[in-house]
Amino acid sequence: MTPRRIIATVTFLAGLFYFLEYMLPARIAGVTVPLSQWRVGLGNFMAVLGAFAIGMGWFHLLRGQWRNLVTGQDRSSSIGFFCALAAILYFGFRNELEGAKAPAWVHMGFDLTFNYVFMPLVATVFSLLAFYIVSAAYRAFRIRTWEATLLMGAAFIVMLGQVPVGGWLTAWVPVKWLQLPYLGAWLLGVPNSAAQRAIGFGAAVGALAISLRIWLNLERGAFFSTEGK
Amino acid sequence: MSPHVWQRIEVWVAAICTLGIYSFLYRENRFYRFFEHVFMGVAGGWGIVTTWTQVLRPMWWEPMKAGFSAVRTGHGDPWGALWVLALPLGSMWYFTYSRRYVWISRVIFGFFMGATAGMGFRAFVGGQMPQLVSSFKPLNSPNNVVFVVTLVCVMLYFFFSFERKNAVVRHGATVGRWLLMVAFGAMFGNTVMARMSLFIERFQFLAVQWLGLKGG
Amino acid sequence: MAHRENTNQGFWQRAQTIDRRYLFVLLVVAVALPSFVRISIPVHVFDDTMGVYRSIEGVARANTGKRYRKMVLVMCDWGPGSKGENWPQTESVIHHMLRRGVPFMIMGIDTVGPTLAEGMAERIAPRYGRRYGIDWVSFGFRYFGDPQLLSFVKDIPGFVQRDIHGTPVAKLPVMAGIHDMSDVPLLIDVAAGPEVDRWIRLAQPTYRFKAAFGATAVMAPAYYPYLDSGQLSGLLVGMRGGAEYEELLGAPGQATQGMTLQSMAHLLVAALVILGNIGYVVGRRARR
Amino acid sequence: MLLISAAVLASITRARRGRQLYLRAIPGFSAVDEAAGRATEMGRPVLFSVGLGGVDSITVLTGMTVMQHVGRICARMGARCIVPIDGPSAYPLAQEVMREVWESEGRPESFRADDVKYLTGGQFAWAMAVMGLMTRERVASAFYFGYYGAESLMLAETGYQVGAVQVAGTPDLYQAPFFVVACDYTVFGEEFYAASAYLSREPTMVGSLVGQDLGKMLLLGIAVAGVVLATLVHAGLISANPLVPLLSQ
Repeated sequence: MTPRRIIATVTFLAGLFYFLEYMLPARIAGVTVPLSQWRVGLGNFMAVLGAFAIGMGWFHLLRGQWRNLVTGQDRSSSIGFFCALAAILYFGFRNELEGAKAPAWVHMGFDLTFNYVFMPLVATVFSLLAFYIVSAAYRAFRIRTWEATLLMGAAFIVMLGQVPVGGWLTAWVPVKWLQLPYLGAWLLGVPNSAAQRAIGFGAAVGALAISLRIWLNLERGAFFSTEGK
Repeated sequence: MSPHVWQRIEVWVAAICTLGIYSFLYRENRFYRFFEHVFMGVAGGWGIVTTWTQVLRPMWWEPMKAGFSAVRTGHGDPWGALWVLALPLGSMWYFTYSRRYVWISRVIFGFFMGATAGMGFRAFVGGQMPQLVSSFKPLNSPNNVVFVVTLVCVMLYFFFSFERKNAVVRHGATVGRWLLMVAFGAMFGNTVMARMSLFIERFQFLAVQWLGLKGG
Repeated sequence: MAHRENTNQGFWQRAQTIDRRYLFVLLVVAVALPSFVRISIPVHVFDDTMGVYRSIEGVARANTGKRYRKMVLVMCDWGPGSKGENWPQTESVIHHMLRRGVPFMIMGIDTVGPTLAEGMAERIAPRYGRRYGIDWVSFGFRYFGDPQLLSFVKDIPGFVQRDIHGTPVAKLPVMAGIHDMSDVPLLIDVAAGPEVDRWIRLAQPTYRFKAAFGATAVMAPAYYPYLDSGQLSGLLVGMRGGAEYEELLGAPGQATQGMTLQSMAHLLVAALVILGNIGYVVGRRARR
Repeated sequence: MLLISAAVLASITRARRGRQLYLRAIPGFSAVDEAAGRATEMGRPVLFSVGLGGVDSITVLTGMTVMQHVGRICARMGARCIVPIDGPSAYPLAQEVMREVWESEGRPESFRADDVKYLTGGQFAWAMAVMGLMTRERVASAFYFGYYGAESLMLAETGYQVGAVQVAGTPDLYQAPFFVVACDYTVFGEEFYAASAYLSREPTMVGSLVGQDLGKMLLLGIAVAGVVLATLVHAGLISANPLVPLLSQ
């Protein structure tokens, strides 16, 4: 068998399991179909195999950082990288594996690196979006074209409708559904919901087609054309 | 060191990290770059820790160890020892670095993609059928009319393979694009709140926990 | 006069191109303002939030007088990144269930969410005389791909085996009578991502449980169709959902306070967009 | 589902037999070449990101098809193309693809292997590193083709800040609004998959796209029929009885 065949066969069999597991009834002519019972084991097996992939890329990352450290180009950053990595590995493993048995300073170290370095960094980077969304809205929401105007109008209504101040601003409007919170909820609930659903149908059909192409080894492209060289 | 002092140090460290990232809003600088790399270090390291403690150890290492001890002592379930096979299989990923044996890594990629594809069928039926059925709305209210019109027009926009000769199709698709813009606007407006709440959380941290101001 | 008009246009021109850094400073000011000036605006409770509330009430009613109480599954699939939104949501639903004596289990695909949720329950439980293991249980972080999900719904005790403290399921009174997902009439997924999708797609058609979703405001719009089709019976939208739930419980907290700051920030964005557009219109007229 | 699958397979077979199938133009897609060319004039690099995910993710693979196309233009014009990778497993493949591109353009000597960078997996750590990279390298154009989470706007705003022309493509609709607002050209939803079919003209992909259209037509037809029936039932013109089992399924 050529490598290409092997790959195609493995792909097909993996897909076939889940396909049959879904399509076949639990019992055929009095015989129990065991596929569903194997599902748990296979799930664990895949989780383990997936976890083995973690080492990929690390080699390149470490090599790059090491080079910076040695050549002195941007050395302080690389020092930061290695210190942070070492700290989280040391404290993380000891804290997770030893649990309550670990000495107090390990817990303190873990608390610092996890709750007071990692968490704030994640939260802060994410929160940069608050600033970017302001500048993006300010810059892009202009009544330049009809499409831009529609986009802006909808965004404006929903944005104000979501906060108490929107309700407060338009509480005087006699027709209830013209008040901002209701209008905003309507935009989200009716046109947005319908558009999402339409997109969802398209994307689902697309996903189905891709599943089919992969399963039956019809796919071509960057990954597949270089197969088995 | 008293817990209180340590707590203060921790809050200070967190505050410096926070401000380090925010300095990027002014412009790219060394301070930011430092925290950028610290972040890469902790995030990557934590990924390694959780992979071992949450996945590999409980699902692979422990059953395998139990299996081997069962083989040795004759007590328990020896089948766990078979997990040792996961090691050569898992190492197949790494053949992707060899230009000659790259196909070996493709086998495992294929396995994962095949499984994902197989699950795709279940997902399609389970996810889309209720959506389709609930689209059967009687045209008895303005909301339902808008809903159905939007659904049809947006779907028309996403047809790629035939020329839009028919006026209904052509205009329908154009209206579809407009309606998409409305939907995008609604999503954007909706997101403003989410993003602000992230910043507000950070702000409350800096103001209350770090500087000790009383929140409003 | 002519001179005056020129400066006017200069102003509007500039209003179109404010440096982003000034915008950032304005945002900080807007958010900081309510810390110094007292502003309060009433919270309006929307139907999507009510749906979650009603679902929990429904479980409470169905459990009355039963020997084996059915449970609610609370998936805490969120981490530090969406804490501002997901924390108040989780806290509110847990508060509600503890108050009404609805048993629940905590689990999550993130390490952080379940840990924090457990802390919330520990804190609130004594107020209503509820106890761990009898009224609620936590299974902590679990790796949850599609295959794992499918095995969980089929055999809950078999999948979880032990709680976070290492106690076997058989020794947890709250788990008595819980076999598979049909013993769990309600799933509440509080998440930063689209995890609830998988429950709806893969498990709901078979086990017919109700599903409620504590979503970030970003994810929420995509889920209105599910609300409409009944696949979701309730939706908490970001911090607003949390604030409304706090209102329903009569226990204003972090989210209610946060919403005031939100209002200020939103007003700022609105003002900036209007300013930019006036500048744009004036500029276009001048060019003609 | 089986009908849709059949339609897709039939169209693929048809396309592979050499039938020329029609594909409509995707607005703004010609901008790809233009944006890639711009970098050369300015003497600054191009950034191409395939988004989050490893090589088992279909969007990454689709993104790489577009990357091949952009890389080719860069190689031809002598511009650098920086590829920041998030998923470890996508890294070797990306490098392989780019090396091949430079080789096939006859300029293997100017290929810089280091321009395909692995930056730690983990959404925000990755996003932050890409933002830093974009500002330090002052990229002239930026392409985002793949699956993105919340970092979409971070990348796009940073790109705007350094004055890059930006083209985005994402199948995921949660992020489309931000790309639409902040980028110069955006393709979204199914257009993303269509885009790679459009560029590659690979019969399988084109055929599949035609099949998908048939599938969607089927769904649309069912939806419209359902609406008509529901309206008639509502108006009391027909009895709902025969429909009840259908609707409750």
